[in-house]
Amino acid sequence: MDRSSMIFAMILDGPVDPSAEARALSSIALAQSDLNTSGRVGATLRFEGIVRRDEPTPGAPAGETPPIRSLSALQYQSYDPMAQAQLASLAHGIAREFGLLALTTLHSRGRVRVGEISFVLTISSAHRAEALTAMMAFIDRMKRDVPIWKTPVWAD
Amino acid sequence: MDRSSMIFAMILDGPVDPSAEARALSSIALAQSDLNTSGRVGATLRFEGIVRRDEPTPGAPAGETPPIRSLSALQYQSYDPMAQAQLASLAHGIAREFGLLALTTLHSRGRVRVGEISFVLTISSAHRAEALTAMMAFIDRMKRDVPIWKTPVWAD
Amino acid sequence: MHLDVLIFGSAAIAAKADRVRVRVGESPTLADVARAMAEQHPSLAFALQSPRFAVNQAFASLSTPITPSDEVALVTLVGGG
Amino acid sequence: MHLDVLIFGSAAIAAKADRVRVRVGESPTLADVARAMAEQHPSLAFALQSPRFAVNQAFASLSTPITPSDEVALVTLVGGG
Repeated sequence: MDRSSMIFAMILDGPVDPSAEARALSSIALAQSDLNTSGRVGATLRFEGIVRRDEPTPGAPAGETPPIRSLSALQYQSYDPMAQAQLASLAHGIAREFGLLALTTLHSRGRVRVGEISFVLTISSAHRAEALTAMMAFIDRMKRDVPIWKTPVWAD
Repeated sequence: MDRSSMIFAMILDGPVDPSAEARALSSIALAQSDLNTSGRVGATLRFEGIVRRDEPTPGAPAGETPPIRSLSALQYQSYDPMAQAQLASLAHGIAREFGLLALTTLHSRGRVRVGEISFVLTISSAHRAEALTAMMAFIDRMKRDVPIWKTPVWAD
Repeated sequence: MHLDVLIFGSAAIAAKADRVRVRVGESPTLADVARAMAEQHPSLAFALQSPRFAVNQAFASLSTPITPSDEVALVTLVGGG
Repeated sequence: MHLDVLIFGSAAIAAKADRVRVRVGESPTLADVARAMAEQHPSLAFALQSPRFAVNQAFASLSTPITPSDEVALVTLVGGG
């Protein structure tokens, strides 16, 4: 059995819309298609993180519900090239740890408007259990270890 | 805030390929598009269950590794209309329990070949945590409470 | 009375049929039906160790009384969906 | 010696800058840098309570020695990615 897995991780400018995603993943499109027809994949899981309109305003006193304020966008700042290297390292580490067949992830840099996608994570595995646990582990560790910050751009 | 959620659950004949999915979901396509541009969705999660080629053969003595045998397809049998009712009831229950914005699920009936999709579950929610836990709960309960059986069609 | 019980999946494969007929006393419960199935159809014993039934398309407990007009199905999900 | 430390996110907003200059003794460690930042830039105190640094684009522990040519960044992920 082929023990290799297909990994792709990239930080790109602007939202992760379908055309940006297709462009970013064009170099692995053939390998993806081969994997999908191989009979080895039993589960694929895809997560999209989308910019929401309503965010609690920061700085509310502890214990009080912060007032809701409307966003027009989030501004993502990444510390490069460390962020890219950490994202790739995380992708390889998670794929190895959970025995995944494929893991691709794209994260935005710069401005992403409300309703647009800022993060995509797709996992393929033999069974569903490892896809789900790997996805949760990836997102938790990304928020801890990949130096990307978001700043609200308020609507008002 | 609108507390309603968009729910769709259906058992359909054959694989859940893109055209079958588009046909099944045509009645909610507009509502889906409205939801996606509403600014309320922060996370979408999509699971696809795919028929794998290699399955352990049933009936191996306990403690022994069963030999691997190749499938050409799985044959799904559903107890209708109970299966459809249970699937819909599960979809509504999970959406309510986890406060989801949308849940759509499609499950195959009949023959699904290796590499084809037999099950799709898509969840939209405000935050990622509830999408992930709702997805795990849905799949666990579906396997317990929705009367659908799969029978291997061996390749040899 | 006699009762046809619908069977599925590995139970249907084992019995080479999509239903089996069982002979039970008058006014049986589902527990009586399960016992009669295991005795009269030994090939189904594996699916009757902790059986789950549906009556008229809804899950039902083993204490449920059964009449001849009920649709009874053995829905033990051996191996899952 | 003097050192420029890169800052991001809410730290950058608080300081109204993308880096701050700190004055530290000779042969400092990251712990010394963190202490000097909190003293000399009180607006960053919130990001220095359990600070996390990168040195030359890699996470580094507080005991790491720093030279003037190192690229030092405060990467406490306040609020997450």
